[in-house]
Amino acid sequence: MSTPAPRKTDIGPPHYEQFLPEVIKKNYGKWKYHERPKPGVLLHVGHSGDKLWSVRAASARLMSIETLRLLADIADEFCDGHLRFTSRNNVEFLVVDESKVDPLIERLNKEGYPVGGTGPGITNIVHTQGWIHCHSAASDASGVVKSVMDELFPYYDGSKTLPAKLRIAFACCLNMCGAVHCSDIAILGVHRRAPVIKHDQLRGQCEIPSTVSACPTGAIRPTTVDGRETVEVIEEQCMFCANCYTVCPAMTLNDPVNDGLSIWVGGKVSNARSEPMFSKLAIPFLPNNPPRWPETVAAVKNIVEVYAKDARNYERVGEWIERIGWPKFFEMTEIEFTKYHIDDFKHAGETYKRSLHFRQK
Amino acid sequence: MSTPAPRKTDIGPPHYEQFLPEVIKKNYGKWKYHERPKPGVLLHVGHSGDKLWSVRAASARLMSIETLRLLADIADEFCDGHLRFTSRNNVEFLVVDESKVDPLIERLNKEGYPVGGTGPGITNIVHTQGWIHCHSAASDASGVVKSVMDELFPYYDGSKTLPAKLRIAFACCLNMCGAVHCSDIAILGVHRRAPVIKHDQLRGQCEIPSTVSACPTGAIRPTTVDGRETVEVIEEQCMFCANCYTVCPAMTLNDPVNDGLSIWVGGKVSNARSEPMFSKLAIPFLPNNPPRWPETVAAVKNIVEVYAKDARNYERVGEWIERIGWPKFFEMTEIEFTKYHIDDFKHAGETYKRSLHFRQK
Amino acid sequence: MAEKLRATPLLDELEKGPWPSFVTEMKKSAAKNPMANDQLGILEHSYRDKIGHWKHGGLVGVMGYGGGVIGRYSDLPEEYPECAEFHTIRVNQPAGWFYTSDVLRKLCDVWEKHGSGLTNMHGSTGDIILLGAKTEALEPVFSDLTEMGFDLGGSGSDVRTPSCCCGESRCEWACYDTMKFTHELTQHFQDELHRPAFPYKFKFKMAGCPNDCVASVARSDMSIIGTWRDNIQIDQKEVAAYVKNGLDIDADVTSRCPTGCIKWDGKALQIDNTNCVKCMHCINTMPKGLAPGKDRGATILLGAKAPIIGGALLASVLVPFYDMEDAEDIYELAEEIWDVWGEHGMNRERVGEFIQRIGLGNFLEQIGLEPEPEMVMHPRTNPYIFFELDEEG
Amino acid sequence: MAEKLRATPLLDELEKGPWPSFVTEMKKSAAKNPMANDQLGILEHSYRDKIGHWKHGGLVGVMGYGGGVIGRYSDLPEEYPECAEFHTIRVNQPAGWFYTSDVLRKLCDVWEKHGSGLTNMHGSTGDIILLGAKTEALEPVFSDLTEMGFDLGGSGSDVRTPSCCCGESRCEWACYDTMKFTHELTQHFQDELHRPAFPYKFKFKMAGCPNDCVASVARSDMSIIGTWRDNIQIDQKEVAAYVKNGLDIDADVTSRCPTGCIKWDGKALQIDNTNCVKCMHCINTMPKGLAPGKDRGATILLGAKAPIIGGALLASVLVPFYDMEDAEDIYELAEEIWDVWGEHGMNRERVGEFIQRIGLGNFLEQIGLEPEPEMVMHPRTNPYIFFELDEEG
Ligand code: SRM
Ligand code: SRM
Ligand code: SRM
Ligand code: SRM
Ligand code: SF4
Ligand code: SF4
Ligand code: SF4
Ligand code: SF4
Ligand code: SF4
Ligand code: SF4
Ligand code: SF4
Ligand code: SF4
Repeated sequence: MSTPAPRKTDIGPPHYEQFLPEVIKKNYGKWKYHERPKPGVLLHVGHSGDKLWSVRAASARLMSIETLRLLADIADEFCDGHLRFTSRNNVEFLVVDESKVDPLIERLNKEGYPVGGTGPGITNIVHTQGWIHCHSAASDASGVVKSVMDELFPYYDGSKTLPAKLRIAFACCLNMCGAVHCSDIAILGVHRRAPVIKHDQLRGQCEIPSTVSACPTGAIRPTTVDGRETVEVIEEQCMFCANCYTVCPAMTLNDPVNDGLSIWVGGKVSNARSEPMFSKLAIPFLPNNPPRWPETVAAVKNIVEVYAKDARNYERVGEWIERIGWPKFFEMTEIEFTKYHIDDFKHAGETYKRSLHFRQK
Repeated sequence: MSTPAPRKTDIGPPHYEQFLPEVIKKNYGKWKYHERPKPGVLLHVGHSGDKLWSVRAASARLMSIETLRLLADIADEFCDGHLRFTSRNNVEFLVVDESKVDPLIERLNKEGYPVGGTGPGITNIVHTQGWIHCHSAASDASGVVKSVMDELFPYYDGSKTLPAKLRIAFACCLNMCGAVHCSDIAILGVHRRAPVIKHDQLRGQCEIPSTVSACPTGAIRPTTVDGRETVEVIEEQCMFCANCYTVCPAMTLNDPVNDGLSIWVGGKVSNARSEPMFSKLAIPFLPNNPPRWPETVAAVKNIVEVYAKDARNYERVGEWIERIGWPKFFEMTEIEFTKYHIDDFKHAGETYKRSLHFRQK
Repeated sequence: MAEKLRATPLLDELEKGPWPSFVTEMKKSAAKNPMANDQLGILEHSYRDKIGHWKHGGLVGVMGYGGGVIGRYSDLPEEYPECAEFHTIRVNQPAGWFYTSDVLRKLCDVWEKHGSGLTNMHGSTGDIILLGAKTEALEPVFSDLTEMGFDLGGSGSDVRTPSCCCGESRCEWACYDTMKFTHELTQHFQDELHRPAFPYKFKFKMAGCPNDCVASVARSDMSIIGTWRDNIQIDQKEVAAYVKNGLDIDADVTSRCPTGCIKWDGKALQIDNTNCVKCMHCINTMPKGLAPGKDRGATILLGAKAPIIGGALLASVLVPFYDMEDAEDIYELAEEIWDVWGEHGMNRERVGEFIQRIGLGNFLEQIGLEPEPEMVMHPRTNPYIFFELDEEG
Repeated sequence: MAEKLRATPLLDELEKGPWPSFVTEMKKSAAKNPMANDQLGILEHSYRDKIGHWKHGGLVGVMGYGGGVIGRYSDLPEEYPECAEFHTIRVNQPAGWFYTSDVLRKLCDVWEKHGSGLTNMHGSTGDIILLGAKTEALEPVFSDLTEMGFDLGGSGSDVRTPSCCCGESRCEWACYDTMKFTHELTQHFQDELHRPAFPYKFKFKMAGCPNDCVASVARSDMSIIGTWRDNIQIDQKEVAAYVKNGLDIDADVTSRCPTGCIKWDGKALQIDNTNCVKCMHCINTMPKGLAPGKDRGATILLGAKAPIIGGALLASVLVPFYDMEDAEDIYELAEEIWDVWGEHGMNRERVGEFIQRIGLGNFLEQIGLEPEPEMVMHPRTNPYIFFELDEEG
């Protein structure tokens, strides 16, 4: 019986340096410029003259270790085992030998991890857990993302381009782990039914005062059911935020009929040209229709295509809409404008139009 | 003894038509264009070819009937008795005979009602009652306005011009009857001391619940003094809005030492080029210094002069500042930026800078 | 009767300088009128001790009216007995503030007879302000005024005196007849103007075009601003003449168009009218060359106000385009709004604050208008949608 | 051991199409791993009845750590017993997400041994996500991970795993060394990362330039974005080459500059750098011709977050320019902020909401920074100033 090794804690992540290829160590902080020689490939050139080709491949983000091992093997074959992941969950192979670029691309395409996602077009969708792992999800994440990316694939692999980068994000509930609040196009899972209260569970797992105070609209109040203390929800005051559910698992919002997806447009985070902007509501509700969510896919595609046709070079979706005006956006996309589009939350008044600066019809 | 005439009510204002000169009746709705032949004079030309010269003269707004009679006489002499007042309290004489324009101007100047206020420059200041008539006033209105206009007079009579119209407004308390919230430059009376409560008066004149609920910050609460019910103010929570005073006269805010003026800039109401904008805080406090408020006059003049030097043609103060950026405005005017400039009211967060779009120093 | 003027060493300073002096005005009245003379004294007193000397007004007014008079009492009645009562009378101005010398003189006569002789031409809302009357003078003033065809304006929680820019009477850009509309509206709502019955005040202001010379977008609960739907009228010859005469058309006009929809190619001006947002700038710079289109009407906006107590508001779009030929329908729209606001509005809650509180979407539903994207700067950014319960998916 | 795959007629549809299929990934694992196979089954179940089958997690984790594991239990434990417990382990990624094939394989080995074989590369915050472990496996995974040099990331009310763009390692625009800073920061705050002691979560994200490729301005409580103070570096020859090669420099570059401070006269590019707001656009369009200046540092912004519960926030400027040579001072700044927020923040109140509640001015005072106009879009528009009482005029 061997004695156990002393328990290591708080060691933090491994130092990145050990994973960097030589060319990066040498040119670290001394890159001069980059080019995009072909879709999915970035060429970075150092002041030293050194060159690095980054070949970007698609990923489902949800990956089996089988796949990770495959990627490791490919990296060994083409680039000394050096690869990285991007902030949008693509895989980048870091190649120093130009002659390996095309064979690498071919191999990746063959294995089903197609190359693309650079330049003005659509890259991987930032997304969340959905029915794979989260208790809060109003929809699945991976399935919607896969369905949308299949349809928009030509904008990923470079066979079609767009006026500018178009960033899509997905979040399966209002917590917005996919940070959809600042995306060119965002898909967001929404509940539309007030919490159904599991009174038995509530008694065991929740504090009544903290459940009551979790509700931002004051829709929850203490009550007694069958002579025992619990809470009730005034349905008209519920805006389906699920904050009560986060605090108390007995306040369940999931609902097979009323859950679904909403579509948001015009957000961005870069400072390029315009300041960062929030996404704004385009479509309040589309049904959950697994396995391929055709309504959602069609809605996103429609917006992409209208944008592709009408926007100028380097004009992100939000910049394009600001130029043409929201009325025109709704007209061109044939999306209905409803009372749900009009903000009625805390700073709602700040979104009302307070001038005559609009196009007359 | 004559029988009294039956009491007339709800007759409304007299019909304007009876006061219009012939040339207006004839060209009503059929004006073609206008010119500004000289400072203070507008020439309107009808499709008919008819011409109307409007000669605009200054007024203190506060006018004695002696002066009104004088103006009536002048109108009789030069334009068949036809005159009007403008939305900024200037007087306009409506002249059809071109040869009378110059003599009229001469006469008005002589009588002390100088001609000007048209085109890109400064016109009359919209203002309020101040110590002349209002119980709420944190400063006098007429005295400040007179002092400022004396100093800025060259921008009124056309001896100096500005890049664009510059509209000044004055209000003697936060009620803002002078609608200073959307002016190029605004002067606003402010209190800075929490209400002093006259407990005896309160008992007679005010309801305690409505006094308590008048306070937007919840600074007022019921209490007892000398065994009788009254209210108290938690001073740290008071933002000196005087809403309690409007509701209850015993909550007095007027204070000889702490009342004074604040300066606001960059508002506008026209839709020309940019949308209407609110005025923003430039200087939180300047002392009440009657009879000529030199600090306030100097502060306004400084802003006007910096603007005059730096702005482009047709650029209103707010448009100019938006172009150069607020940091530059504070730098150029040498006004100190303090924590008071940072909004902390309801929508404060909406005014924080949420991007890197600013000039680095 | 000649008065011995109160000594005013501080105020005397304000008789200097080129701008007309209100002190001179006060002295003109004070020379003949004891009330004005005491008012001069009390103002000097304020200048000395840096504080106002007026108290909250009581409930004063004329019989059968709930508004139109602002009561005012001084806190130094012993020292300045003649202005111990110093009420203001708000007199509804004629639309557009046009007068003849005759009618002005008649007004002066009434005011000489009953009051201080001091006026404001005009108050911020638009009224003729007769400044300083004793309580006992109110009925006589009223009776003399109505006799000569004038009536009181608003005060308190009523319709306030509507006002407007001169519009078609003297301006080539007016897109509807502001003065006619204002006069008729005022006549139509006499009862609402004189008898406060709302949660708070309600102001109408009418501007003939987007220049908004009456500041309606900032200062009225209902703001009606003229605009057009079709193409800006261009007289290319006149445009060319402006350029020839030195207008830097690129710097001063085309590059300042908020949507960049106007271009000058050296010879002719081209406007992409579908992208024009009716800002007026190009028209303002070349009044001979350009004019608003011919298909004219107005945008109706709602809810402007000063900051008390939730912060100031600009008005927001309620009806993007309204054909002012059917101007009468606006009465009904206003009444619809008053019904909803009257029923659900809180005391001292302006209509703009009310709309923010209940939400513009709900408000539209209650007054029976369809939501339109022109009403918002942009759709909501937060996901907190009150989906309706009967909408099962 | 080979598994008989759960039948997944609905999910099978998602193996079609060009985009990599997560279903294929799940089947790869499921073929070998019973836990992954049941997970496949439960997901098909969700696809059938359109509802998730996970319950709130309990308090699971590794000894001495308060975060890093998300507990998860299914509500169908009988039908899918192998994934009845299905916890997630958040593993702190190396800065910049760089790996070698070696280290990747080692990670796979650990996960093969103890878990479902499913991962997310990476989670939205930046962690390596190991998806699906039983409670009993947590300690062993942790011990194997630390053995190979990895540690857990954050969860709960702690510092969350910091992340950054690749910065100087692979980008010519990085204005500071994001990866070095991120690594050192992460090491420095190990205790804060592993032992939740804040009112709520606190995220750091580091971007090398205003393009913000890690979305820090939208997704981190403290966002540190590289920028510069001096002139943009211009290589006129390369600029001219872009134009020659077809770049429409007026339409695509100069007319898109937000302040219009860049001009092309047909031969040379002129930039009025005093008016450049560091937006990156011109540099982005001509990477060979332009580069950020040499006097580099970062802007520190505070307070971004998702909408729960007061609405989403973008971060706002806290330090307009910070010289990243003294990067260590940022630790102190962060600690100052945590002290104030820790003492006065409410439970589940992010720092951005906290600042809004107490006011940015007060917050600055408390952490000892001077107010600067760069921190606001514009000064206040409302007159409700809390003048301080000791400031007698
Ligand atoms: C690899 C990556 C950083 C990383 O450390 O992982 C990266 C890398 C580069 N970004 Fe980025 N960006 C990356 C995520 C982002 C994000 C974050 C996001 O999308 O969530 C943004 C902000 C997006 C937004 O505004 O919503 C982002 C906004 C930009 C921009 C600004 C684009 C714009 O016009 O708004 C540029 C400049 C450009 O494209 O010309 C840029 C430019 C670049 C350059 C050209 C920088 C360089 O010189 O190397 C790199 C290649 C861009 C390309 O793909 O065409 N990168 N870039 C990320 C790749 C994600 C992916 O797999 O597709
Ligand atoms: C007489 C008056 C209307 C009335 O019925 O009383 C009036 C009359 C004219 N205005 Fe005005 N405006 C009048 C108050 C206003 C106001 C209201 C205010 O200041 O409170 C505004 C909005 C100001 C703001 O945005 O804050 C106003 C914004 C304009 C504009 C837009 C200017 C801009 O660039 O923003 C124009 C167009 C122009 O000047 O080219 C304009 C243009 C005009 C024209 C040229 C219209 C015309 O064709 O007759 C008139 C002469 C202007 C001049 O004085 O140079 N008028 N004008 C008002 C005169 C006030 C005075 O005594 O000085
Ligand atoms: C006389 C006048 C100022 C002037 O010298 O011109 C005036 C004077 C008073 N206003 Fe005003 N307001 C006057 C136009 C305005 C305007 C401008 C306008 O109408 O275009 C505003 C801003 C626009 C608006 O309506 O919001 C205005 C916003 C206020 C407010 C704040 C209302 C709000 O919702 O924020 C109050 C406070 C209140 O209602 O309790 C107020 C209250 C008052 C009171 C009645 C004081 C009070 O607390 O009860 C003042 C009486 C002074 C006196 O002794 O005569 N006054 N008041 C204006 C009316 C003259 C007229 O009828 O023509
Ligand atoms: C795993 C992950 C999503 C993913 O698939 O990538 C995730 C998953 C969860 N997030 Fe998140 N968040 C994740 C990144 C984010 C992000 C994005 C980011 O960090 O850049 C955000 C938006 C940015 C922000 O922090 O505001 C985010 C905003 C939230 C919120 C809303 C917080 C707010 O203040 O508005 C919650 C709700 C909460 O905290 O109670 C939340 C709560 C949750 C919980 C713990 C569910 C809950 O109610 O307790 C989810 C657990 C899911 C599960 O079963 O694994 N998650 N969450 C991400 C973390 C992976 C990682 O460590 O790398
Ligand atoms: S967005 Fe909501 S449902 Fe999706 S992973 Fe985050 S907390 Fe869970
Ligand atoms: S979902 Fe949100 S609004 Fe509805 S009851 Fe729960 S906490 Fe309240
Ligand atoms: S602004 Fe204030 S002090 Fe001045 S008149 Fe109006 S209510 Fe009175
Ligand atoms: S002045 Fe305003 S904040 Fe102060 S006690 Fe009165 S109502 Fe409250
Ligand atoms: S608002 Fe328009 S129509 Fe009315 S006076 Fe001003 S410019 Fe003329
Ligand atoms: S009115 Fe304004 S928006 Fe329309 S073309 Fe002229 S400048 Fe442009
Ligand atoms: S944020 Fe800037 S420095 Fe970092 S990768 Fe993106 S472009 Fe390069
Ligand atoms: S970085 Fe942006 S702001 Fe600066 S010159 Fe280039 S385009 Fe203009």
